[in-house]
Amino acid sequence: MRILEPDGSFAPTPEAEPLREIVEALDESALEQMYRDMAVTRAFDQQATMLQRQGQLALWPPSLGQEAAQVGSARAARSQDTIFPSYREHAVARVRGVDPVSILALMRSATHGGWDPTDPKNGNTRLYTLVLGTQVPHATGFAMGLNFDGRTGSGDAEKDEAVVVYYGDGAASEGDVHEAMVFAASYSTPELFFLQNNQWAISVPVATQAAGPLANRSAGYGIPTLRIDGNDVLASYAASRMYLDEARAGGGPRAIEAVTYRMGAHTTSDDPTKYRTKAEEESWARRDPIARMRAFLENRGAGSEFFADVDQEGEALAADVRTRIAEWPDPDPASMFAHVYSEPHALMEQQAAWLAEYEASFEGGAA
Amino acid sequence: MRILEPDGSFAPTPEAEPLREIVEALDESALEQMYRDMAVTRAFDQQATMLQRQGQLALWPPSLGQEAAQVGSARAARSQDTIFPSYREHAVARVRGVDPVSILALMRSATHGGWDPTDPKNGNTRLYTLVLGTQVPHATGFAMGLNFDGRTGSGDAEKDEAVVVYYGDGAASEGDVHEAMVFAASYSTPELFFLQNNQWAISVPVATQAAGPLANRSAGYGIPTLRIDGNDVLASYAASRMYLDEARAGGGPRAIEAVTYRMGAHTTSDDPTKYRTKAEEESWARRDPIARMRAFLENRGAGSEFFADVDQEGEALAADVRTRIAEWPDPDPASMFAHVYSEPHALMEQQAAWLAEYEASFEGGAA
Amino acid sequence: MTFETMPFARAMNAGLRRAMEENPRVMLMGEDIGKLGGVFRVTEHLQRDFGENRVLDTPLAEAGIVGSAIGLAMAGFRPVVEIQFDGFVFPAFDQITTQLAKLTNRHEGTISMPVVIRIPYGGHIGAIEHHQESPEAYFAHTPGLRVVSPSTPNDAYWMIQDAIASDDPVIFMEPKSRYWQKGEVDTDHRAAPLHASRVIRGGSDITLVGHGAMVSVLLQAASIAEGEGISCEVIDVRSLSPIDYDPIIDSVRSTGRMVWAQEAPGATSVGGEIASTVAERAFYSLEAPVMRVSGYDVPFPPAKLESFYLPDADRVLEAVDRALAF
Amino acid sequence: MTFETMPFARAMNAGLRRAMEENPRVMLMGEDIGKLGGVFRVTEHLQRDFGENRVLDTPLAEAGIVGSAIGLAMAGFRPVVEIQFDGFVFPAFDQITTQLAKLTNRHEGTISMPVVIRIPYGGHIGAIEHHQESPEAYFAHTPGLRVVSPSTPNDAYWMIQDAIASDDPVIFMEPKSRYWQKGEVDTDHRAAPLHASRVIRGGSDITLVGHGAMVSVLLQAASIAEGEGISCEVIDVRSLSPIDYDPIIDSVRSTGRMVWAQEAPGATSVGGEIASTVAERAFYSLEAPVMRVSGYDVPFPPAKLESFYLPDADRVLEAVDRALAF
Ligand SMILES: Cc1ncc(C[n+]2csc(CCOP(=O)(O)OP(=O)(O)O)c2C)c(N)n1
Ligand SMILES: Cc1ncc(C[n+]2csc(CCOP(=O)(O)OP(=O)(O)O)c2C)c(N)n1
Ligand SMILES: [Mg+2]
Ligand SMILES: [Mg+2]
Repeated sequence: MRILEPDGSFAPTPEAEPLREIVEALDESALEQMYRDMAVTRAFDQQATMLQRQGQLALWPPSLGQEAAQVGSARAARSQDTIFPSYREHAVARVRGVDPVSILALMRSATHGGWDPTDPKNGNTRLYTLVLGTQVPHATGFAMGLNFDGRTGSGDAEKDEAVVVYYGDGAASEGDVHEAMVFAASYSTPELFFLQNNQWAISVPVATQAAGPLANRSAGYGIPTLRIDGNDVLASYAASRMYLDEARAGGGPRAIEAVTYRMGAHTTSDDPTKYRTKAEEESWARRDPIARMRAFLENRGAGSEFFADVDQEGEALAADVRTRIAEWPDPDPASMFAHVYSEPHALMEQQAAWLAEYEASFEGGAA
Repeated sequence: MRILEPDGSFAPTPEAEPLREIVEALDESALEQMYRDMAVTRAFDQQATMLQRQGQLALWPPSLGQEAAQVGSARAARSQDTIFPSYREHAVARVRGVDPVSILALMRSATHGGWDPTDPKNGNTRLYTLVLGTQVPHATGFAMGLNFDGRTGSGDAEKDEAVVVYYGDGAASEGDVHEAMVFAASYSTPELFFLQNNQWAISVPVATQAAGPLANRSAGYGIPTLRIDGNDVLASYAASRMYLDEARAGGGPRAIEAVTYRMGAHTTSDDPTKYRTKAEEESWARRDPIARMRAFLENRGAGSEFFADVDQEGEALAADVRTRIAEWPDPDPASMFAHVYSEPHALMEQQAAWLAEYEASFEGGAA
Repeated sequence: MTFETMPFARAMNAGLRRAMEENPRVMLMGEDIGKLGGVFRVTEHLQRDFGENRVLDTPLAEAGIVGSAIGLAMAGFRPVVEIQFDGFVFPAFDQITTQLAKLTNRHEGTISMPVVIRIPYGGHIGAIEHHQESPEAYFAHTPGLRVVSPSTPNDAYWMIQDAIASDDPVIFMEPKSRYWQKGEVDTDHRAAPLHASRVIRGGSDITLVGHGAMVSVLLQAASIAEGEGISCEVIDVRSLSPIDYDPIIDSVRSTGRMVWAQEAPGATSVGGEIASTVAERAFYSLEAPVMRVSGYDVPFPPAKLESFYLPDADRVLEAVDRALAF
Repeated sequence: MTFETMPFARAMNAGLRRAMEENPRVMLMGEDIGKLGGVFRVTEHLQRDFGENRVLDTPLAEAGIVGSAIGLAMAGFRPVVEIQFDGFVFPAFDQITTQLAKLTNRHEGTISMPVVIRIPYGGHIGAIEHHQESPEAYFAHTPGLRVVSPSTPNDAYWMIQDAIASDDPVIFMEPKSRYWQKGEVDTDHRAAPLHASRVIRGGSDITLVGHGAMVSVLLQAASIAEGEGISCEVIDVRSLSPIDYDPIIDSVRSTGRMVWAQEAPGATSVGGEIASTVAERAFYSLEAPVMRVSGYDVPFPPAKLESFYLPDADRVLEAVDRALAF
């Protein structure tokens, strides 16, 4: 399913026809916002890669190339929706309100979290999850809770809540994803399974994970599934919007396979030349999601001031996070013990006290 | 897909047409053998339930009602094939050559195994597995090994090996089953996934495990799947035969969902009146797989001597296992330590020696 | 005061019922816990009385159960999960160790994880493989979890309520062989705190410590020993993470000797933790090493051998003799 | 004699290569171990040289990897599985504990389970969550598994070959922070047996014991202590299941004091097992309790705090001081 051709021309494929209305309801500023989201996130992402090279981060997993899949789905989610990301959804997090520097702090390994998902300013964005697939049953359980609490399914799209969960083509092989789909189908959850098939799980091609389209798998559970051009932000938006609204209306879970490409390395520790060809990378470079949306907007008459403004926002964000992450304080050693439990715990108190005393013994030169 | 109507009349459904040839190749003695397998297993099974009531067994999971699914698939497997059962495949085990008393020994908890799957007399039947779904990736790995060793895919059906793995509608929800299918599709294994959907996982109906037919799930991995009447031994035989031969010829994995019914309790510890209706049980009693095959054979002219002979074989087997299990020796305490490792292990030697000495200290009254 | 005599499983059921009555966010999840009331009938009638949204017969997938319980906790529920038997908790192990145990920490305290995982555990019921194990060590080693085990109906009744009231994940180990054992339940007065260990029999020569089904074995050993003129103090440790050491150390300081008993295999287990900590904290009081009695380092054997595998009063007394002879 | 100096990871690679050359049934499985050669390059070039049927880039599913490795072992192969990082072994935990560890026993010895599970483990590499853990206690508690950890390139080279040659499942813990550390490998003479602990530095005042990355920390502590006139004996325990106690007990009998160090959290861990067993077997020789130094009982912290979490020479020396002052 595609709405924009790689060259930016508006040419919905036949399967996209039912979604035309959703796309046509987008006004110029909404369309421009999606471009802005993608381009600014890319500037941030490239800055982050540089920061890792400079030793500011332990590691960086770029979102490069996946901006359309992410921004479309994130803009499709309504403010009351809850997002369960994996670890590469930088565009999603930013769109939902998470301060991007928090993601840097996480990848600096200055924190295991980064933001407070219960603080409304973070747009109900749950934390990144590093153990592949584990967030998927969490999303399903959360969505079950929406059902039990009657926070969904009333028919009022402005209020009914739904859940979006992100995972990758590699993670799709994990048993947790399967069990989450079993539960979702069984409890008819208001939930969108959003799979970014970026062709690679580190060095392993998607062909190793699946003989046919991954979309067939979710369909096998009775979960209606669309396979979309994941580099088309409008396709991602429209499909996500439709499915999320169906799910929130009580229709049960939905799934999207967004076919996209990890244009960069898996992370800054990775060297893709070991396992994939330049030709493949170049062929996908021609399908760059940002160039596509830019061409579309240009065709519609967006001017160079707009693009210059976006570039400037990107640079400003990059500069801002660069400064802030360089000043990022190391956590207090005592924080190791602070939140292991919510309630008092004898060992935590003992060990925190021991460490404090031990550290103090070095001050003033005594060992 | 069905070949025999519940009343025993031969009436292949349209999907069964391609399998007609396989069925028609069966001569009278092969058909009678299938009936015999089912009926004798049922006699054994009912004896086992009684033995449990008499305190001879810790527990008994009856195969009652599932004989057609089991016998058809077991007879379809060729002698060189390897079988990975779950824990209710008594008919399969018997057909493959496992001495039924071994199953009783397992359910007596006198052993965790019961037979030696590497002894040819057991027809390559692997041990029962109690942790649901865990045997499924074992089967896939074994089948991968057949590929690597060139023991399959040559085109010679008499020699090429394949694998059958059994699991239930409840177990199908476990992540292991999903991961096994991912691997099977990826490595194109010569493997038949044989799902007995007996409608219940203890007290939980299959509707809780799946919104639609379970057959759709395996299909979602690109694994060709048939949904068959599991109470029709000819359907089970023909579908399994075709799929196994396709798999052994290099066609990759295949799956069958055999729709059947657990006519009895989950195990002798269970009380189905708590969760299902008499009406449901009665409706399935009318689809009893053994009655169906009996009617079919009677229509073809099988005489009462044949059925009497089968009944007698059943009674003889029941009497035989009753005697042998009552005399079953308790295992030697030292056996606890004997096979934890294949190679010498310091703790095993120490602890076995300690126990022997400790036990000896009670002999002669000294404590 | 309201005393009622009831079996352990009924006390569990009453405790669950009371927790559900007092807090509408409490919900139960598991395999066969609804219509059937659980294979041990611990949740009997709770689905009938609280409905299908509060007592869930889930699909058969333990990682899915614990994973969705985590999501439900994020949505403000207090899920109580039943694992059908000890040997079937392992498919959920990843969700328990990498998620449930760590989520509060990962969130830097902005959320809590009030999930209880009930595990019927241990031997003595003559069952087949995977149905008689004692996996507590895996959880006691995992930071972020709390691990407790009641040994009496009264503790069962109160500890399950305290576990549900805790904002932290609690692994709740139920000694399944005691489900049918009757005892008095005082429904008016809370039992000792969830993580308190308790001296349940006074004595002066040696301290016997254990949890769950071992507690009655220790009491039995103590009364046999009494006949031989040996006075045993018995402690029910009740909580395996954290462990309340003070009553144990106090006791050992006075008796100078200790025996620990558990059903689980000995290697790298709770026994080693307790023995080494007691050795550290009561070094000068110990007149003999802490003796550990445990299952052997083998898979739980076929039930026909369980009487050889499981520590009984004789095995405990053998260790008592060794400690006294030291 | 052929001595070659190489980093630990290269020694692993050479050991794997030799095992594959010597036995055509040896095969490798894991995520990214083929074309990429593993995220730590331990399997570099092995797929190129042995082909895709002997070095498998598997789908991303740890239970599937271990589960299919079990099936391959049943088909006569000797699979060596790589788990990409310590924190990602838990999805395979059920297959490891309920299947791999028990299958030989369940089969009453009619089959063996020659599967090696390689786990790069431990901290010191400044990585993000789940990438720096030390999960050895879970495996050391599980009957049916063997658990070993080399600390030098020479041990890495030989122990991996011995693990592969073993007919039992071996959990092979690789201290990932040492992958780049160079050392001499003697490719002609086998190292000490797979399960032998080894005195690697003689001393008379106190015994320091540990494994993996801790070994060089202990050596560093020993040499600092020497400057202060304290003579430390250092033992690399090498195997955590079974544990070769004799050299440790011998040493403690002569020094009277012992410090154990590990990166894993302390509660219910290998440290407790070793400390309590040493206390039992060397009761009269111990002049102080066995001191245990470990990670705290918290999830492995953000890397910016790992220097506070991980035992270093100072923490070991603090424990030495406490032991000597006792
Ligand atoms: C359970 C688990 N196993 C292994 C890893 C190591 N790992 C991190 S990312 C990755 C590849 C993930 O691929 P995919 O799901 O396609 O997501 P992508 O990185 O392409 O966004 C692997 C193997 C992990 N994080 N968790
Ligand atoms: C991992 C695991 N969880 C739970 C159980 C307990 N249990 C044994 S059989 C069973 C139901 C299985 O249903 P199904 O797979 O449909 O097989 P059936 O009994 O119907 O043949 C359950 C829950 C188990 N054996 N293993
Ligand atoms: Mg990917
Ligand atoms: Mg079933």
